[in-house]
Amino acid sequence: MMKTNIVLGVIGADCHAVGNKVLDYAFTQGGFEVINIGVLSAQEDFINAAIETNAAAILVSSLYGHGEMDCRGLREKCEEAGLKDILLYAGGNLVVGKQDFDSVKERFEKMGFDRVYAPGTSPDAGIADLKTDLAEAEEMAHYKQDFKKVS
Amino acid sequence: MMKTNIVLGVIGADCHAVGNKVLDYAFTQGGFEVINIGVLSAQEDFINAAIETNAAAILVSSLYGHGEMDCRGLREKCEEAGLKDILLYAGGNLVVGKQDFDSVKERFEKMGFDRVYAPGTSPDAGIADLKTDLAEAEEMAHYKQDFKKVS
Amino acid sequence: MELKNKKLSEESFFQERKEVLTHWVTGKDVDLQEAVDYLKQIPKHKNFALKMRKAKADGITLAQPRAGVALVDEHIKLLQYLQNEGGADLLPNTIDSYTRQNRYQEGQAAIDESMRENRSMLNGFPVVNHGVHNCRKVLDAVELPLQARHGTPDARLLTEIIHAGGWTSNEGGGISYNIPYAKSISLEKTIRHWQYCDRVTGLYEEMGVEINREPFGPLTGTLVPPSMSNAVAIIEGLLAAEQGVKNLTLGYGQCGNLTQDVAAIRALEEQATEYFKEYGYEIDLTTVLHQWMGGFPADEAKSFGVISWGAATAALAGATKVIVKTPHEAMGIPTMEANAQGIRSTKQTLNLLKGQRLSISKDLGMEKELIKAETKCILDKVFELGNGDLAVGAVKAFETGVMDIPFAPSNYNAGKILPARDNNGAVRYLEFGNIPMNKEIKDFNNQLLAERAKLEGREVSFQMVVDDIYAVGKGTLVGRPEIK
Amino acid sequence: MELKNKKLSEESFFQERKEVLTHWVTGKDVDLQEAVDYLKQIPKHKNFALKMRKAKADGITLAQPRAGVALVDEHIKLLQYLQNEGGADLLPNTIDSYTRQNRYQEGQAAIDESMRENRSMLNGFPVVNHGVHNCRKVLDAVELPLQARHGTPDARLLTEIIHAGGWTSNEGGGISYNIPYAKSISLEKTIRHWQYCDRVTGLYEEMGVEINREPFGPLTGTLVPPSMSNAVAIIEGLLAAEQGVKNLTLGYGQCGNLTQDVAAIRALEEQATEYFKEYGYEIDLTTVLHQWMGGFPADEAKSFGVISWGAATAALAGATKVIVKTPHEAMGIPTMEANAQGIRSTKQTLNLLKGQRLSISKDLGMEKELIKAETKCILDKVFELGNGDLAVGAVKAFETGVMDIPFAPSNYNAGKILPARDNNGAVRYLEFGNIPMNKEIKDFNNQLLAERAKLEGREVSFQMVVDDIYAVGKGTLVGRPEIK
Repeated sequence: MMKTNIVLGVIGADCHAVGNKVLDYAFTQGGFEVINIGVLSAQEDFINAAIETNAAAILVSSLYGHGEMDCRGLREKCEEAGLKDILLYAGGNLVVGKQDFDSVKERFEKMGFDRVYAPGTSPDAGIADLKTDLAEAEEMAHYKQDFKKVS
Repeated sequence: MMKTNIVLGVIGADCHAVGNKVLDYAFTQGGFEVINIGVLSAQEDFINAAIETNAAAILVSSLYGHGEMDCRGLREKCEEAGLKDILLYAGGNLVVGKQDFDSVKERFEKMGFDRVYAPGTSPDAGIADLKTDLAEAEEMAHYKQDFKKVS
Repeated sequence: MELKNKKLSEESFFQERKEVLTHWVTGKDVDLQEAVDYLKQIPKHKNFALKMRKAKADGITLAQPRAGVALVDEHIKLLQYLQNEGGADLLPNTIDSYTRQNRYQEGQAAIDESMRENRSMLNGFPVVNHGVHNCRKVLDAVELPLQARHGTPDARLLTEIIHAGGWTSNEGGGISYNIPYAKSISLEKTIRHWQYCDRVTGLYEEMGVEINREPFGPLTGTLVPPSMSNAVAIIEGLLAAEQGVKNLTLGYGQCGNLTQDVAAIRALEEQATEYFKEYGYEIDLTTVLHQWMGGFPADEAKSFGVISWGAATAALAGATKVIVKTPHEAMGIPTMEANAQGIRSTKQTLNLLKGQRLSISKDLGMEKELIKAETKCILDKVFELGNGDLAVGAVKAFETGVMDIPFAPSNYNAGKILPARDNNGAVRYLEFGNIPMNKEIKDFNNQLLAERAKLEGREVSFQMVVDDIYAVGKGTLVGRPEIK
Repeated sequence: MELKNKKLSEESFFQERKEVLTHWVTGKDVDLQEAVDYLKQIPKHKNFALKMRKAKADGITLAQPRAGVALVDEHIKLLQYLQNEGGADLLPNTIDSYTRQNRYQEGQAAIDESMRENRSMLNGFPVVNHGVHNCRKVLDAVELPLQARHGTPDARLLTEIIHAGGWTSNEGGGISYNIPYAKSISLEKTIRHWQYCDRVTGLYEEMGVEINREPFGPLTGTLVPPSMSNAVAIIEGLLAAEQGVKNLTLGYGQCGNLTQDVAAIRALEEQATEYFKEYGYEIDLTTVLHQWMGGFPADEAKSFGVISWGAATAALAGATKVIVKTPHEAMGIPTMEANAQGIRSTKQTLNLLKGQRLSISKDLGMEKELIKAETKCILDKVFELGNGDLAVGAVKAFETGVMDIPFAPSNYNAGKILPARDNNGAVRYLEFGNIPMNKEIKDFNNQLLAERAKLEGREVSFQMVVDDIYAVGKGTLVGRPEIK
């Protein structure tokens, strides 16, 4: 079976590389083909890499507190670039200061992210979620196809 | 001038001796004649010592949290024993647990204590207060005497 | 009866026991054989002696808090919290001060008032009032070994009740629970009482139940020179061993200078081992370091600094156990949340330092030899005073000021010695009183304090001692004069 | 222009300077002579270089937090709080990430949004946007020396502004603010940029104003073997000295094993001194230890344990300064209250340990010699690659992987080496990549890691490294496999 491609990177002016290297290792071990665009990556870098590799998901990390500003509009730009239904995950220290995580999560979900992770989440949680989400997406795709056949 | 006698001790089943020894040293240095009845002292021990030495004040320490129970009724027993107007001071960790000091102070003042000290108060504060209180008491005594002469 | 360091005879012990069990109504529930059967079936992980032995073998340091409240259910809630939220390795039952003075009637009144007022009016768990079945109830409710920590000169009934109740460790000793905790009880009496307590432990050992015993190391907890507390610990260890105690934890209260603290713990372990060997006792020996027992800063963040440094010292010394303080220390008895915080910061430090030990250096070696030499000066004289009998010697040593604990409340303590810190914060003898140190040792102590006095531009005096007592609470180790 | 480790000529410096000051509108307010006059009249107690020198002479360790927010008045409030409530000895101005990338336009947008939203949308103080007069406003509002702490590959304009603004210390360096902070900026470029920054400092020195410079010691802050970070620190120190820097603080990030950390700080100070002497530079050298830079526990009590242990390590090592973490570390940027708590627990620990040093032992001596030998292997090769020119050598060393920093984001870093902890928690080389260590050193590192692998019953692998990265956050130093 061909491996699923996913794009991994640290967004904005953020240069935290340690977690990025660990996520790369963990998702590769988890069975994914990781396209790691590294730190200091613009929204366009994520989108271009996803188009080039026909990726099923974009995993955005942000550790330095500017994540909220850096991630705004990413979903819309994906849509414009034709990346419909691509999974968007975000995780790390997404905002400046100690804020209630639930409200941070809500803000990111409103911005179009499918999954939002608190600081300190194990990579395993993300891997499990990604497998679930991809299976669901596939099922949905089959269902749509079946529906076409019938109709 | 003769030194003023004061009675010093740790009340109840309390055996904390370090502060007692430091207070003894400090009040002696401060110019008082300290009658130190030591730790594990009953209310009666304080009163007997005060009567025997014609003391102007009783300084009660309690470090172990049972002070509230141990000090109840001390003022009344002093009155019964004829120690009218004797100054009563209390200080230390007077109650079990972290409680608002203002409410502790209020409870002890209601019990008839003239001064109540929070944990960590310097002996110097007590010495200064005692000098003020004794001067006031003396003035009041003069005033009463003068009043007698006039009337 | 004449005091002697000799195992109590079966006859005299059981005769005394009959009377002891009548001291309070709960005494009648103690049945030795039933207790042994009960103790034999409690799970191994709840046995204090086994857990201490294993920790030593594994080279790790266990963390134990202090805690106790008036009512059983509240006490259980507290211990469960410290176990689950604090991550404690061992649990205490701190006993209230009325029980420590055998004032069970007053304890009962306070229990009743605690129920009415719905807050603990006691500074600990009144275990004699609660009795055997409540001890067992507490043990059933937790998954860790239990110890009684108190300060009771006459702990005979308490000892009977806690062990029958499944608590497998008891803190105390004839000297360490008298001189710092009592005013007018003779040492002869308390040493005799603690022979009884140790004999109870010995009996359990002989009947196949391991029980841990821990003499109280820090004494008055205030600037006690290590050689004096080590001398007490070794004497109490030997007295306990004679009564049949097999699993022993000797303690020391952190003074604050790393080299001295590590030297003290290691000197204690090595020297005690030598004495046990010399007198033919086979002992499972472990050590405990008490985090700083003196005044604490009122600020919680600063308190965490003091607590963590105590944890680091215990780990670097290689102590088997550390007794944990809390960020509420300056305010008196802590909330259970603050208590758990103290354990968590301690455990984090212990885990970071797992396997790390302070390596032997010239300084450390010298300090260790100094402590041993000072301790030996004291112990030699104690044996001499007792004509070879340690119990008699100890009583006479306190009478003559050969042993003397600074800031102790007891009338049976000479109170002639004074301690103070040197420029590095190590605790030295400022006044030797009647302690029989040799000239070399005296000169060395004097020299170090003279150096400090010179640096501070003042005379060596009691003010220096007072400044040292309050120094840690104000943020430093050495109490320097304020610069005006 | 060709890169060379040679003091920039006056002509080329001032030509470059003209252009640098146009990078953002606030550049026009920098007037060197006016700045020198201003700096000469600021009170001595606000000069960073003087305070560091005095601390070293007094044998004490100073505490400095990290802190910075978007708006000037809020930033002042924050610094005043850390000064008054935290008791900081030195104050930082942590610069935001847009400024670090010279993205002043985005910084301006975030300042505007911060004003509208009334919360800081930046992770630091955007000093270039705020300009010289706001730097002075900050200095006027506090009573401590100020430093800029950032991570800016091209910090030329920033350096001009902060020093003219009265901040008397600047963190950074051509390697340490590139490899861990940039992705695709060549080392040649950043070394050249930092020669400019160092030359600015040198000019001030020549005009009679002392300025402190601090290369960034911890690099990626994650399992960096001490010899690699010491090699970077010594190279940056030598490069700075060539440009006229006189007051230098070399840094190191705590790894967690006490022996290794103390050895690293002492090896750094001793070896740097030797190199400065060899190359004829007279330097006022001081050291800084960064409290644990890796993952923190989420729990605040546990974090205090980590923080205090860092403080203790700095004191025992004899570092001149310690950079302080906060109990909010795991959650990102701390509140000012949490920041002050971190300082207070640090200061309490430093005060308790004042004057206490880790004594030299066999272990400590060996570890120090090992670090020096490893560092020398690296530096010898760097000089060789540059034909004696350190700037050229450094660029070639990173090209060839002779120097290589674990977990760095830069494309100019080989990324071939891997670190892991040995059984005592000391950081060792698991993969050497192209680092030119001699066989003895390689064998020793391999042996220590093989011992760990054996104890854990697994192979030496990247999983071991991952486990070590997350270990402290989970409460331990060494990332042992979970027992199933």
